[in-house]
Amino acid sequence: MSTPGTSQPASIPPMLEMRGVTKRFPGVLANDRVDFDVRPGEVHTLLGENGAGKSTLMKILFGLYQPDEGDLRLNGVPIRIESPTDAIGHQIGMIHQHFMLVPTLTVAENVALGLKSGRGPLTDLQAVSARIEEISSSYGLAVDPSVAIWKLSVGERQRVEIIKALYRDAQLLVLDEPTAVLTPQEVDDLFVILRQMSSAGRGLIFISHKLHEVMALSDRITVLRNGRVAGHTTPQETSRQELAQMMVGRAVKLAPDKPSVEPGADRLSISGLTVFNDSGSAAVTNLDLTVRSGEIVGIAGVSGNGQRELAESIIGMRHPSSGSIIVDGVEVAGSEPAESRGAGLAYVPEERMKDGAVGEFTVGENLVLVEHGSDRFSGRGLLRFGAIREHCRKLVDDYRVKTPSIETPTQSLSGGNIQKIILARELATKPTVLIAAQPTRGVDIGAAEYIHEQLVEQRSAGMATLLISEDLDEVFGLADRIAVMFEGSIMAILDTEAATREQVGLLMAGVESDPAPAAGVALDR
Amino acid sequence: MRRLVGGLVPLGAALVAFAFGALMLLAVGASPWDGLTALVSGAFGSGDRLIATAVKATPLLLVGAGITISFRASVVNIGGEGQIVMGALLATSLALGVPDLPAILLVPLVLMAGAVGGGLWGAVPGALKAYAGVNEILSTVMLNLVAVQFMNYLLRGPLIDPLELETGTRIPQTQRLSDNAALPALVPGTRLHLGVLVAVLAAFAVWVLLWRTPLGFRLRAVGHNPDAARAAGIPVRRSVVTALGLSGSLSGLAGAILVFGSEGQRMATDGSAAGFTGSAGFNGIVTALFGGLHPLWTIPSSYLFGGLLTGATNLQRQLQIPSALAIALNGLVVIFVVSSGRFQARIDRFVDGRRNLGTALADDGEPLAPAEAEVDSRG
Amino acid sequence: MGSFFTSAVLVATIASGLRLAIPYLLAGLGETVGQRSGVLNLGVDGVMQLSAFFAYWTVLETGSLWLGVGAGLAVGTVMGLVYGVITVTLGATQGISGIGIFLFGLGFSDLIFRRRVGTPKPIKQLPEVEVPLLSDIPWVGEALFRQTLFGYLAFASVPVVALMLKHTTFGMNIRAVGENPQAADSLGISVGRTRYLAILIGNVMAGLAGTALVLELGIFQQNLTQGLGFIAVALVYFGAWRAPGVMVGALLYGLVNATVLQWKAQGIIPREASDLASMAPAVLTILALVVLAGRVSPPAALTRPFSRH
Amino acid sequence: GGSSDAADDTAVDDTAADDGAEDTAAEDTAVDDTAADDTATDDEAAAEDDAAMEEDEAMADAGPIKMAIVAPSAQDDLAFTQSMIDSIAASDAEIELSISDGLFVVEDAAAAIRGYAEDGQEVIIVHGTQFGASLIEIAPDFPETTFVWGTASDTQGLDNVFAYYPTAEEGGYVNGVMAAMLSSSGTIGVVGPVEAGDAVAYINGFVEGAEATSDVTVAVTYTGSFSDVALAAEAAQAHLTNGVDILTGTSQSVVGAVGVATENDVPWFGTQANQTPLSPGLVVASQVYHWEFVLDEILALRASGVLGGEIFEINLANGGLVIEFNDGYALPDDVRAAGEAAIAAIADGSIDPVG
Ligand SMILES: Nc1ncnc2c1ncn2[C@@H]1O[C@H](COP(=O)(O)OP(=O)(O)OP(=O)(O)O)[C@@H](O)[C@H]1O
Ligand SMILES: Nc1ncnc2c1ncn2[C@@H]1O[C@H](COP(=O)(O)OP(=O)(O)OP(=O)(O)O)[C@@H](O)[C@H]1O
Ligand SMILES: [Mg+2]
Ligand SMILES: [Mg+2]
Repeated sequence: MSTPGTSQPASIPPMLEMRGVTKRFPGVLANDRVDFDVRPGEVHTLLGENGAGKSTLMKILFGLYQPDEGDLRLNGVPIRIESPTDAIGHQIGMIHQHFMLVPTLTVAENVALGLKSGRGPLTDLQAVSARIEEISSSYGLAVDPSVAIWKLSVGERQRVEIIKALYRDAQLLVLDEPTAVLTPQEVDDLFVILRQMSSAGRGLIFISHKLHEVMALSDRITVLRNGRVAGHTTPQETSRQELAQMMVGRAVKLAPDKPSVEPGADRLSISGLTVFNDSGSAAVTNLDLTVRSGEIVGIAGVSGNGQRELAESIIGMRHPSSGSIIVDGVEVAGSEPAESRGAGLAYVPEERMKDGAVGEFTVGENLVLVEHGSDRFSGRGLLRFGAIREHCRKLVDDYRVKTPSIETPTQSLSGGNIQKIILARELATKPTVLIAAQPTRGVDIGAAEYIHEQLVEQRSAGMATLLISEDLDEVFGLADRIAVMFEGSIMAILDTEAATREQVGLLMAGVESDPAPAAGVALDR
Repeated sequence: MRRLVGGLVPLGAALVAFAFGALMLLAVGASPWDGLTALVSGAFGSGDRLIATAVKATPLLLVGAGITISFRASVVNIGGEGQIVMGALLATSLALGVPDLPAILLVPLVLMAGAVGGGLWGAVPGALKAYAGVNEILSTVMLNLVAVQFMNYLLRGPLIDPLELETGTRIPQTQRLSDNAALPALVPGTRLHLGVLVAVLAAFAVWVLLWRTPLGFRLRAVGHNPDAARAAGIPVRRSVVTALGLSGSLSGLAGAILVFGSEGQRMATDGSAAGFTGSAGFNGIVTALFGGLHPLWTIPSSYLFGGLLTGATNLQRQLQIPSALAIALNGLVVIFVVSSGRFQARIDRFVDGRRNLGTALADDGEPLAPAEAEVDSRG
Repeated sequence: MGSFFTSAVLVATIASGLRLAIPYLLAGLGETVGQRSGVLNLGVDGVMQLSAFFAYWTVLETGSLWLGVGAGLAVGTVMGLVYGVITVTLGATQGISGIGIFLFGLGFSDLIFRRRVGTPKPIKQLPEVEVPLLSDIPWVGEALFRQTLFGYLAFASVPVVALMLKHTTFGMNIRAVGENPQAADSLGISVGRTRYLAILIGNVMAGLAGTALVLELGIFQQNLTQGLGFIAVALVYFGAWRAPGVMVGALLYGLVNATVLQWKAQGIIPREASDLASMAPAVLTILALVVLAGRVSPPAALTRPFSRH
Repeated sequence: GGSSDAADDTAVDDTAADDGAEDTAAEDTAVDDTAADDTATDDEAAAEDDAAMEEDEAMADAGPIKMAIVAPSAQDDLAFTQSMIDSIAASDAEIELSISDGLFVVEDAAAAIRGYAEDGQEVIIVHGTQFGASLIEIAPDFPETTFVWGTASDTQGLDNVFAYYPTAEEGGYVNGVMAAMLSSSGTIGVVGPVEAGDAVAYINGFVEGAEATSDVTVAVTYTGSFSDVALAAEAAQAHLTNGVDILTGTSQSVVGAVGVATENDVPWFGTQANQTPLSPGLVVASQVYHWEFVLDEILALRASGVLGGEIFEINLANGGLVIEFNDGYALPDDVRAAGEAAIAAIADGSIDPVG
């Protein structure tokens, strides 16, 4: 079936056809009569907002979910894919949004998983390793087969995922947001590999939110919105603007209006900070940074460059090995979150369901998660339900949280609303310094706009904000200064007014820039 | 609606377990119907039986209420046996030390000593988990063994009844403890003693603690999501110690009640923990589970299991069926109730779906379906 | 009366420690396999009691040791299937289901024993098998190479389990399923089937442990194991989920126990301190756990039921 | 019953209690209770009142006597509990017996005792010293019921409680004498459970007898458990390591130790029940408790209206303790003769088994 790729893929019959696929989850119609096909040798992009149903459609293709309605054809033959084994048997490969790797196993073992061994019941890792070397040299995917996965960087892990698919000779390969965790350089490298694969006649399904990538890589584009196909198009026929509109379903608003605020005193001063990650290597090295009252400092960077460890060490979730973190004159390095918060910090964590909210708790309980023990909400050993209820109702109103009631279990709300709850709770503590990590990731556009407005408003009220985001639009739209983080260090701190995306992009990739526009280049301290 | 269904599923599971119990009766050559009659009449057949069941249920309820605290905080406590023993030992020592205090002082004091003894013995694995990362399943199992040997040591040595030494019988038991420490009868002339009331009040107190106090709020937050709780400024480690400590203190209270509410009014050992506790430390887990890990539902649940135990004694008296049947039946109930979680979840989803999310009810203290009560027991 | 540090006494104490270690080792290795696949089984003790009883009963009725071993294996297999249904198919909470299995095993074995056998009649014991030549090596031979079949089986299982986990496809699948079942699933490995098999291995080995215990003693009594199965589970944590580590734990437990008994027999431990001395194995295990904790982490998916949704 | 031949000469009279009523009962085996003597007169008065009623009732239902036993271990444990069950079976009386065994939890035993009393059982045998504390609470609530408590040497001042105990040291002594003669290594091992009750008595007697016979060392280990079979086995093994060539022990846990003895071809001395079935070739002799004549006596007393208040001892002299030799073991004649001599000497009082 490996028809060689041509410049006119439209003339070739599709290798995969999905017709009228519908998938329901309790309370959600994740896919609604979706039609989708892939021809050999093409890159067909699935585009859509968070929760549009992209992953669900692909999990159906891979046999992880069964569709409620609709059918699948492979090379014109109707098929049922009951399990990943079926999918692999049909030479379908999938690189999941969250890597499907076993961290304690080696690269070779991960690749060998699920395959027949040439040595009967024993594993045949030597043969596997040899074949891995072959594949990696022909595609330029350098990786050591004998190393355990947990020791690898994110980029390397992704290479392992691709090798896994190639090893199984996948003719149809799904890549669910493969670029989310890569540097621009790594993205370029990946695209080279992907093109090489498609020109060998493989069909690729590419999933991304990033419009410039979609425009650069795709042969065809299908846009999903709320589980439905919002349109089919090609890069030649469309523009980024149009795609955005198709995704969201309405005209997209630009960055919020930002009144000019004169920054005040230093509120957060970090110096000489070194922090280790879970696997024991330095994630943040000797970092200096200052955030002033009435200022938003944006940390730009590809994820995995120490942003998480930086945020966690400021709030106290992770204890730095050296350095100082001063919040309004109080040293908080090495403190627990309770103490750091006492000094005036608040925290919107990157992973909202892991670090931000207790899913099983009600909306109300999450809204007072930080302050439930204060005199306002408890007395004589008991919670003051009257005061709590009043407070929560007000926050729900103020932040326009869409919830049936404050008694609703939080996990049944959409991501955007959960994020609003966290933000409302954090801002209600009247912090002097806010650490906001990826505050709008996975949040619908409406909620994101609202969250941005709130951050700007607090800035006017004198709060110091450290905004950590991978979304350059967000950073450029909100931050007064941009600190670019790469491999645990700040490459440079730029005045937003004077900075350009190209400059920031290069810094994110670790490329030292020429001394850029004077204003903010100097590192603080 | 969900509550109703939520209650029916474990009940159905228990019925299936009892059907297996009937099979076991057949297997040992007894009539299931006679067995059931003997069981039920032995448990609930008369006023005295009802009271005996209440007395038997008391340690189960206390341990079970304690278990709800620790499990809600996602800490597994299999150390009930040891905590009961240590609570009883401290209470006993106190009663031996100050036997002449008036009852009005001594009774509350021995109960408190029980709670303190059990609480400390629970706090140890709590601290080991929180500060040294030692898995609490293991440490509680090991501490049970240590507590038993400690009890044997004390009851054979320092605390042994001097009369036992004198007569040379050396039964490892204390002397009869001060009457001032005896738990007074609630209804004069019956065995229904103060301990039963204390246990019921304790269950209510646990409910208040978990859903009406900031401490309980923190414990539940830690139980559901320790990362989010910590990030919000809740001291997770201290909460783990507190949860196990409180859980242990209720078991310890049960230990004191076993001593001072018993007819013998003394502590004795046959060398094993079960000889003193009657396995209440394990059976309390069963009752808590059957009560949906909710302290108030644990009250009827303990009463039912207490009935199973008193009924089993009757079964043995009347039909000569070893009371081991009750232990096996307990095991089956646990297995079936826990296994029914998936059906429960399916039913819940069905019910939720029909309610269309909008009217979601999340009242405080909804019993946890066993499947939701998944406890992280990793190291 | 000889002192403890004579060669004969030392050798005998070590031999006794090895013998005591056998059930811990068999059960612990089985539990290791199960836990590596992500399934905790706290019911080991119950399975041991059931298999011990049925092995005993079979030997009593038939007079055949082999049939007894077969009965023990059969009980382990049945309980493995039962536990698989409970924890894999029905996805029930593992810790608690294990307690249920324990209570059932404790109660049911006692019930049937009392009703069907009653008097603890002795049965044939397993003969010791001497390894020719090796058993004649002074000291070492006596301690190591005069054991029952179960002794050899238990110690031989250590490398077998270790190599199985490390070098076979099945072992690799077990590790994958215990660490990241989603990943294994996405590669077409059946998480359910792998876990079923691992549980089966675990329960069969628990069954062997119970059988070994009862055939070594030649007699059955109510609660024969006295909580041995719980300690075996603890030794898995102690051994950091690795077969050699579990062996070290089992040996430690057995040897400390044997030493305490030996010292009691010789009066080295005064009778008053006898109970305190009996705490030694448990206390040592806790101390070891404190030292070891945090160094290794358990299989990431341990106790987590798997489902695609 | 085994009482007739030994009944005449074994009464150990209590100096304090010598009322006429007691005498009727005490003519054979009753031992009066020192602890109970201050209340003796009151008790007697009450007992006599009851006696009148009891006699009527006894006439009214002439069917089998309803008897129940509450015991800590299994009814066929080849040890403590079985000794009583066997004795009941051997009794002359027509008995309808209910058994609650394996009640090692005192609370559960108490519940069973009370339950039987409520069920209307006439005689309840409370077969465990540790149940005494509960008995004091229960017995007064059921004045019509006879409670029989053992092993115990006092009735706790209750007039519906009989007590019984074995002088287990006697059989221990005899076994010790024979063991010392059989031992060629000069060391003998004892596997004890918990250092309490008749276990201590037996073991102390054994040590006494052995040491009085020859220059042997007796090593005693208490495992700390009545029930841990594996531990008892390993304790026996530890003894063997130290050169022990004869073993004995007591409690239901010794079945494990007997196994070790069998495996190593080491002779075993039993107590409580006849343990020959455990090792038909190696059990030399067992001290067996024959409670049946105590039971017959108690039933007779009850029929005559005496519901309790007396204490019975079984010993070698009154035939309650019997050394049962195992014909399957080739015991040298001189050893057997020494054993028989010790029995006779203890029975006539010329040897004191506790030294
Ligand atoms: N297993 C599930 N159970 C219930 N709802 C689910 C499940 N998986 C997905 N959903 C819901 O289905 C919808 C579609 O989710 P899906 O993961 O397909 O979106 P997506 O387009 O991949 O989003 P993202 O860009 O965040 O990856 C969402 O509303 C999601 O909440
Ligand atoms: N059981 C569930 N109930 C409700 N929402 C769910 C459930 N499972 C997953 N979701 C939501 O559906 C979305 C997609 O879930 P899915 O399992 O498809 O993950 P994914 O697409 O691989 O990753 P991501 O969550 O980053 O999109 C997530 O936002 C998740 O929060
Ligand atoms: Mg997705
Ligand atoms: Mg998704």
